[in-house]
Amino acid sequence: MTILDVRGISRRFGGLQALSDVTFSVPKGQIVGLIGPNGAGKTTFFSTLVGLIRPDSGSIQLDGTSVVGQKPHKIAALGMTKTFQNVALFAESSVLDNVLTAGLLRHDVETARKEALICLDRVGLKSVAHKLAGNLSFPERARVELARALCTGPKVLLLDEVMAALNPVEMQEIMDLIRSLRDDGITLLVVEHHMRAIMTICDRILVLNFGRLLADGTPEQVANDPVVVEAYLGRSMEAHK
Amino acid sequence: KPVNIGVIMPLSGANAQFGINSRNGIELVADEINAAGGIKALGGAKINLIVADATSTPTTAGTVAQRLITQNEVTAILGAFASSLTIAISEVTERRDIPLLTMSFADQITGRGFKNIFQIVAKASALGKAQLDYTLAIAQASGAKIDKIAIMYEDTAYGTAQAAGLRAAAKAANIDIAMDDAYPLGITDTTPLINKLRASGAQAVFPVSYLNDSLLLIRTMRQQRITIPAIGGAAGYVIPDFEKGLGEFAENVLSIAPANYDLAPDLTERFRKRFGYFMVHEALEHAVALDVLVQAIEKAKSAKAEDVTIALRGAKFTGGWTKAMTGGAVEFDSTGLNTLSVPVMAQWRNKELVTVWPKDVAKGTAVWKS
Amino acid sequence: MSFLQAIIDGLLVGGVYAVISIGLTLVYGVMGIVNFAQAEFLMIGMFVSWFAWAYLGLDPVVAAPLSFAVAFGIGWLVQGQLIARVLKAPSVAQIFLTVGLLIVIENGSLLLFGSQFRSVTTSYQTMSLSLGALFISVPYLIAFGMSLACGLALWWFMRTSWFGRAMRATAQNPMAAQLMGIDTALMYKIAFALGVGLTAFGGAVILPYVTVFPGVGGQFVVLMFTVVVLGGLGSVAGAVVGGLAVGVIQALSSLFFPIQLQNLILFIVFIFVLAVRPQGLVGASR
Amino acid sequence: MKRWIAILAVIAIAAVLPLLLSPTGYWIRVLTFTLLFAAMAQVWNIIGGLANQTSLGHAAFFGIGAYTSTILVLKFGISPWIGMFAGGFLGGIAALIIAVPTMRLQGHYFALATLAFGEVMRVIANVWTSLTGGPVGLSVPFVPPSIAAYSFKQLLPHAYIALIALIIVTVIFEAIRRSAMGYRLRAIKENPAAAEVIGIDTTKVKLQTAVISGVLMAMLGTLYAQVAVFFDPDTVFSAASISIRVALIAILGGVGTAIGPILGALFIIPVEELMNDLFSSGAAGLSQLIFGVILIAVILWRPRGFITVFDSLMARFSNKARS
Amino acid sequence: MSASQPLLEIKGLNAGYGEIEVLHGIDLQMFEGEFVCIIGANTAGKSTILRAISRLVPHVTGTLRFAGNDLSSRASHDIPTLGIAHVPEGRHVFSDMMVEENLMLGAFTARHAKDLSSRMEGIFELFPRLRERRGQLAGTLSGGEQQMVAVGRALMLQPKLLLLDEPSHGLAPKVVEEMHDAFTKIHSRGTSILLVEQNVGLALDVATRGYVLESGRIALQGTSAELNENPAVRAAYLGI
Ligand SMILES: Nc1ncnc2c1ncn2[C@@H]1O[C@H](COP(=O)(O)OP(=O)(O)OP(=O)(O)O)[C@@H](O)[C@H]1O
Ligand SMILES: Nc1ncnc2c1ncn2[C@@H]1O[C@H](COP(=O)(O)OP(=O)(O)OP(=O)(O)O)[C@@H](O)[C@H]1O
Ligand SMILES: [Mg+2]
Ligand SMILES: [Mg+2]
Repeated sequence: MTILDVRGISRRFGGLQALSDVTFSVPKGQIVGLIGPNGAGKTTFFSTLVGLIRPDSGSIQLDGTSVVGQKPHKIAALGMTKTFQNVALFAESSVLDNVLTAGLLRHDVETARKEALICLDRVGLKSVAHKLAGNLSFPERARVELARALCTGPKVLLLDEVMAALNPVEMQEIMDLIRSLRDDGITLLVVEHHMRAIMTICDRILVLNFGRLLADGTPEQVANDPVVVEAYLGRSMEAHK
Repeated sequence: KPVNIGVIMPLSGANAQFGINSRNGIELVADEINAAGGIKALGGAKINLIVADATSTPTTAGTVAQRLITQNEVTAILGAFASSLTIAISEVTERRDIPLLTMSFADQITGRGFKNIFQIVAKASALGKAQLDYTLAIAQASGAKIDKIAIMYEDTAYGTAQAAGLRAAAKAANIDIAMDDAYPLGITDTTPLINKLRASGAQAVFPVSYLNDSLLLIRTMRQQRITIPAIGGAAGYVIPDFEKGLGEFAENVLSIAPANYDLAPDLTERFRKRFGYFMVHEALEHAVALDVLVQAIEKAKSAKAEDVTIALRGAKFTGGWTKAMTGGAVEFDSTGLNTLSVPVMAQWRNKELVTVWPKDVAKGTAVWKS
Repeated sequence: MSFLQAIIDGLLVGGVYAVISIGLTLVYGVMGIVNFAQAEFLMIGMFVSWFAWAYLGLDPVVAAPLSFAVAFGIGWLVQGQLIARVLKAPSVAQIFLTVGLLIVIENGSLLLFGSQFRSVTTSYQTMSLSLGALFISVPYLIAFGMSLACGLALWWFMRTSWFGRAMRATAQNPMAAQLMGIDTALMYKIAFALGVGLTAFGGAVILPYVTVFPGVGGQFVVLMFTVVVLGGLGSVAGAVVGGLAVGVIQALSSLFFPIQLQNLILFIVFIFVLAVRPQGLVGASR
Repeated sequence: MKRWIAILAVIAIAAVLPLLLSPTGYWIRVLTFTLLFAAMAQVWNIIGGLANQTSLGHAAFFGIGAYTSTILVLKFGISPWIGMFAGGFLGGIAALIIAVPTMRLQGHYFALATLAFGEVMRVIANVWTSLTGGPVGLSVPFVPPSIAAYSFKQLLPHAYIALIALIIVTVIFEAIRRSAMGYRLRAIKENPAAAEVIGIDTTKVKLQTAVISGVLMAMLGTLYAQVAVFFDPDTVFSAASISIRVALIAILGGVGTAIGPILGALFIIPVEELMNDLFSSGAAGLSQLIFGVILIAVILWRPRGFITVFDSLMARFSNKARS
Repeated sequence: MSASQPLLEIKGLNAGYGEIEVLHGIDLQMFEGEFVCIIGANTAGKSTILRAISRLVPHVTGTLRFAGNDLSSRASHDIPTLGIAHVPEGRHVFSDMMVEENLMLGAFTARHAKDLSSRMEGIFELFPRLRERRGQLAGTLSGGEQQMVAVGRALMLQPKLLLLDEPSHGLAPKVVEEMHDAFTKIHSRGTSILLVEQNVGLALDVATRGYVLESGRIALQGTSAELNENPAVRAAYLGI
C-alpha cells in the first residue's frame, strides 16, 4: 500500500533549480534513505513535503490525500512531520516541554506529558528531560528533534541528519530505534551522510543530485552505481564496506 | 497656621515651559503677600504653596489633586494651564468641594455647571472671536479690507476651541474662510500647510499654535514669499522665545492674548526683575488668580474651602494684581467665569509685546502690515 | 504643479527623517535592540548645536560635527556602562532600559537647560530657491544635502570597510565574530555611539528650522520608528528609503486629505506595507 | 497545597487592605490605579509574555473600551456594565483587524506596527469629534450612586472592582499558560516554523490570543474610565502612558509569569506617585528624573524582573533545607 | 621557544557552564606540527575543551598556554591574533552575509595581508561548491555548504593551530575524504591541528596522536595506531 506518492516536484530559488521533477512513491512501512551531495536539495525536498516550502509544480499525496498547498500544521495532523537539520528546538523550554508540545497534536496536556516521556526514553534522553533544550550539545539536540517529531504520532517521519556527530556506537542505538519505529508501522525517510548507517537500515535508497533523482534502488544497487560513486560517495565506500 | 494652597502644573513634558512660567507668577505673588505680613484676617497666616507636577497626563493630574486635598488639606488649587489637565483636576475638586482657580480657557471648564471652578480669563471661543473681530477693526482703521481669511490650528483642545470661535466670528462678519485646517500637534513640517495657504488666496492668516509650529509657520511663509499678515492665537506667539527664534521677522506680528503685561507695568516689572523675562500671560493670570484667592480668604476670614468658595462667587475683586486684567477687576458669574475679562491684541515691537487693541486699553497704535 | 511641489517637499523632509533614523537602524542592526532613547540624542544634538550657535556664533550646520562628537561620547558611556550590563538579558529588558534612559535624558536636560523653547536665527532661515513656480526651502535643502551625504558615507562604510563588515558580523553572530578576532564589546560600543552620534548630527542639521526644548524628542520618536521599520530594521539603505518614503507619503497625503490625517494615512500605509512585506521595503527576505 | 494557601492568604490581604485606607483619600486612588494597571499588564502578558509578541499598541483596545462605555452612557444612558461588554466586543474586533496584517510580523516589527496602530486609534478619536468629543475629551457623567449604574461616591468600590478584575485576568492568564494553548504559544514564540511542523496552527493560536487580550484590555478600559472620570484621546490611546507602561510593568515584574505584572504594578505606580509627591515641588523634571534612574537601576539589578528575587530566595531556602 | 616546549599546554583544566562542571582536570599537550585528535562519547566535553581554548566557556580554572602566552588572561577575540582558528560545532556562519564575505572575515585579524584573494582561491579549490555559491547569503546555503564555509573561513587565517570541532559534520562522504586530504596537506605544511571528530575511524586515520575523553576526564592517550589497536576503544567508539 502506497503511503506517500510524489509526482513531478520542482522548486526554484532565484537562478537555482533546487528540485526538478522529483517523482517516486513509498509503500507503507519502508525505511527509505535519501542521499546526495551537499546542496543536492534533500532538505529542500523535506521542507516541501511538510509544507514549509511550496513547490513550483508537482503533486504530493499522503495516504491518499493531496497535501500540496496545505499548511505544515495540517500536514502534521495528517501524519507527516520532519526534524530540522539545523535544529529548531524551543531553546528556552525544557526538553520535556519541547516534546510534550508536539504530543498536544493528538492528546491533552497530561497524556501528552506521558507520551513525551516515552518518546524521550526511546531516544535515550529521559535523563535530561528537565534541562533547557538550548543547553544541550548539538548531537543531543538532534535527538530531541527526533523525539519531538515522533511525539506528533506520525505515519510518515522525515529525519534530516539526526545521526550527525554521533560516534559509531551511538549511531547504532539510533539505527535500532529507527528499525523499531518501522516495526511500529511508521514509514521513514532518512537523510544521512553516514553511509554505513544508510546502507544497513534502509530498505531502499534514493539519490538526489542537483535537484534530480539520480538513482532509486536497493542499497547494493546504489552503492555499486558508478554514477552515484562518482557524484557522491568517492573512495569512501571501500572504507565502509 | 499657614494656609496651604495647591499648585498643580505640567512641570515636565511638552508643556513644562508654560507650567514653569505659571508657577513663577504664583510664587512671585505668594512671596509678596507673605513678605507683606501674610493673610491679615487669619492673623498674618502665611501662604504655603504646595507645588506638584501634573506631568502631561490628566489621570496623574487628578491623582495629584486628590493627594493635595487629602494629604495637604489645601484650601484651594491653582492650575493647570492645559485644559485637559484642568478638567481632570476639576472632576476631583468638584467632588470634594475645593475651589479650583484656573486660566485654562477651554469652553468646557465653566460649561459643565461645576460649582467650585473659577476661570480667570475669557473663554477660548471668546478669544477666537476677538482674534478675528479685533483684526478686522485694526485693518479697517488702517484702510485695509479683509474678506478672505485662512485658519490653521493644532488639533488640541485649545486649538480646536479657539478655532471654533474664529470660525463663528467670521461667519457672523460674513467673511469667507478660504482655508480651515487642523494639523496634528507636534507637526515637524508645515510646508503642506503653507502650500495650501498660498493656494487659498487668503488676505490674512490666523494660526493657533504653540511655539514650534509658530516659528515653522512664519518661516515657511517667508520662504514662500507669502506676505499676508499672520495674527497669532496666543500661546506660541506671545512668549519671549518667539521673538528670540525669529529675530527681525517677529517685528509687527500680531497676536491675541487673554491679558498682557504692559497693562500694569508697575506690577509685571517685578516679575521681569526676578525671573529675567517679561511676564508672560499665563504667569500674569495665575498671579491674579492667587491674588483673588487671597482676597477671598481675607473676605471669608476663613481658610475653609467651602467658605472661600462662597466668598469667591459673586463678589467683585479689585485692587492688587487684578489691575493687570482688562476690566481692572475680577468678578465671577454663577458658572465661575470672570465676566470682566476681555482679550487684548498685542503686537511685537522691538522685542516687547505692546497692547494695540481694544482702543481703550491700547498702549500703542496697531501697525497693519505683514 | 502642486503635485510636483509636494514630491519635492516630501523628499526634502524625508532626507532629514532618514538621517535621524539611520542611527536607530544602526543600533538595532548591530545590537538587536530598539533604542527608545534615540530621539533624546536628537535633542542633545540640537542643544549642543544651539549652544554652539549662541555662545560661539557657529552656524548649526557647521556645529553638527560637534553635536556628533558629544553624542558619540555620551553614547559610548551609556553603552559601556549600562546597556552592556544587560546584553545577556532578554531583549525586552534592553528595550526598557532605553525607556528609562529616555526619561532620564529628557528630564535631566529639563533640569540642566530649563524648559525654554530655543531656536536659532540664521541668515538663510527664510530663504528659498524658486524653480518656476516651485519653491525649494534653503534650510531644508541644506539639511537634506548633509543628511544624504552622511547616509551614503555610512552605507559605503558599512558595505566596504573591514570595520563595517566586523560590525555586521557581530550583529549576526557574536560568538562566531569573536572567533574571527572581532572585539564584539567594542563593536557594540562603537555601533551605539555612532548611531546616536548620527542622530545628534541630524538634530544639528535641522536646528535652523526646528525649535529645541527638552521634550522635542517626543515629536520625532514615532516618526523615526516608522522610518526604520518601513525601510527594514537594521538596514542603512532601508532607513534612507524609509525616510524618503515617509516624507513623500506625508506630503502627498496632504494633497488629498486633511493635514490633520497626515499621520493616520502614514500609519495605515505603514501597516499595509508591513502586511505585504513583513521585512520592510529594503530588508532581506528571510 | 501550600501554594494554594499562600495564594488565598495574598488575596485575603488584598481584600482587607482597601478597608484600611481612607475611602475618599489619595492612597485608595493610588491603590485602585495600581490594581488596574496590574490587571492591564496581566492582560498584556497574555500576548507579550506567553506569545512573546511585544505589543506596544494595547492602548488601542484600552481606549476603545473607555470610549465605548462612556459614549453609551452619555448618548443612550446605557449602564457602563453593559458598555463594558460592548467595549470588549469592539476591542476583540479591533484586535482581529490589527492581527490580520501584523500576523506575519516578528519581534520588533510587530512591536512597532502595533505602536502605529495605537497612534491610528488616537488620531481617529481626535478627529471624529461628533462621536468622541475630539481633543477636548469626555467626562463620565455623574449619576446617582448605584451598583447598577456603576457609580459610587467613594473610591472603595472601585478598588474592589479593580481587585476582582485583577484576580479574574490573572486566573485567565494562568489557565492559558498551563493549558495546551500555553505550550503552543511558547512553541510559536521560540520557533514558529518548527511549531507549524509539529502541528500547531500558528495563525489560529495567534489570532485567539490577540482577541482574548484585546477583549480583556477593552473591558479594563471601562473600569479606568469609571475611576478617572475624565479622559481624552491622548490619555487612553497614549503610547507612553498606557501601551509602553503596561509592557514596562509586566517586564519589570517578570514577563510571562502570573505574579510578574502584579509585582511590577505594585512597584511602578506607587513609586511614580511617591517620586511625584517627594520631588515634584522642587526643580521641574527632578521627580521624573529620579523615577527614570530608579527604573534603570532596577532593570540593571533584575533584568529578568522582580520575580527572580523570589527565585533566588527560593533557591537559597531550598539549599539551606538540603544542607 | 625551544622545540621541547609544547605549542599548546593544558594543565588541570576545569571548565563548566553555570553550576555544572563539565571538564575535570584535563591535561593535554601538543607540540608544534602535531595532528592530534580527541575522541569520546556524546557530552563527554570535547567541544568544551576547544571552547575553553578559545575562551568561550564562562567558568574555567587551570593552566592554558599557547606558544608561551597565557591564554587565561586573554579575551576570546585575542585568540585568533595568536594564530588559533576555531571551526565551531554547529557552523555559526554569518547568515546574512555572502559566502565571500564570510570567508573574508575569517582573515579579519590578518586583514592587512596582501594575499587574501589567493587565500580565498585556495578555499575555492578545496570546496568548488563554494565558488559556485560565492555570492549567495550564507544562511540560505544547504547544511553541508554551510559547514564548508565554516571550515573555509577558519583556513583563511592560515593559523598556527587549527581547532576543528566535527568538521565533517553533515558533509557528503566524498567531500569528507577531500577535506581530510586537505587537512593532511595543511598539516604537512606545518600547521598544527587539534581535531574533535565522531567519525573515530577517520580521526585516527588522519591524526598522529589521540586522547580519549570520558565524562570530562582523559581516560586514555596514545598514538593513533595504539588507540586503533586498543580493544576498549574499538568496542566503545568503533563499534567493532
Ligand atoms: N531560501 C533559499 N534561497 C536560495 N537558495 C537556497 C535556499 N534554500 C536552499 N537553497 C539552495 O538550494 C540548494 C539545496 O539546498 P538543500 O538544503 O536542500 O541541500 P541538501 O541536499 O539538504 O544539502 P546538505 O546535505 O548539505 O544538507 C542549495 O544549493 C542551497 O544553497
Ligand atoms: N551553554 C551550555 N550551558 C549549559 N550546559 C552546556 C552548555 N554547553 C554544553 N553544555 C553541557 O556540557 C556537556 C559537555 O558538552 P560538550 O559540547 O563539550 O560535549 P561534546 O563532548 O562536545 O559532545 P557532543 O558529541 O555531543 O558534541 C554536556 O552535558 C552539555 O549538555
Ligand atoms: Mg540538508
Ligand atoms: Mg561537541
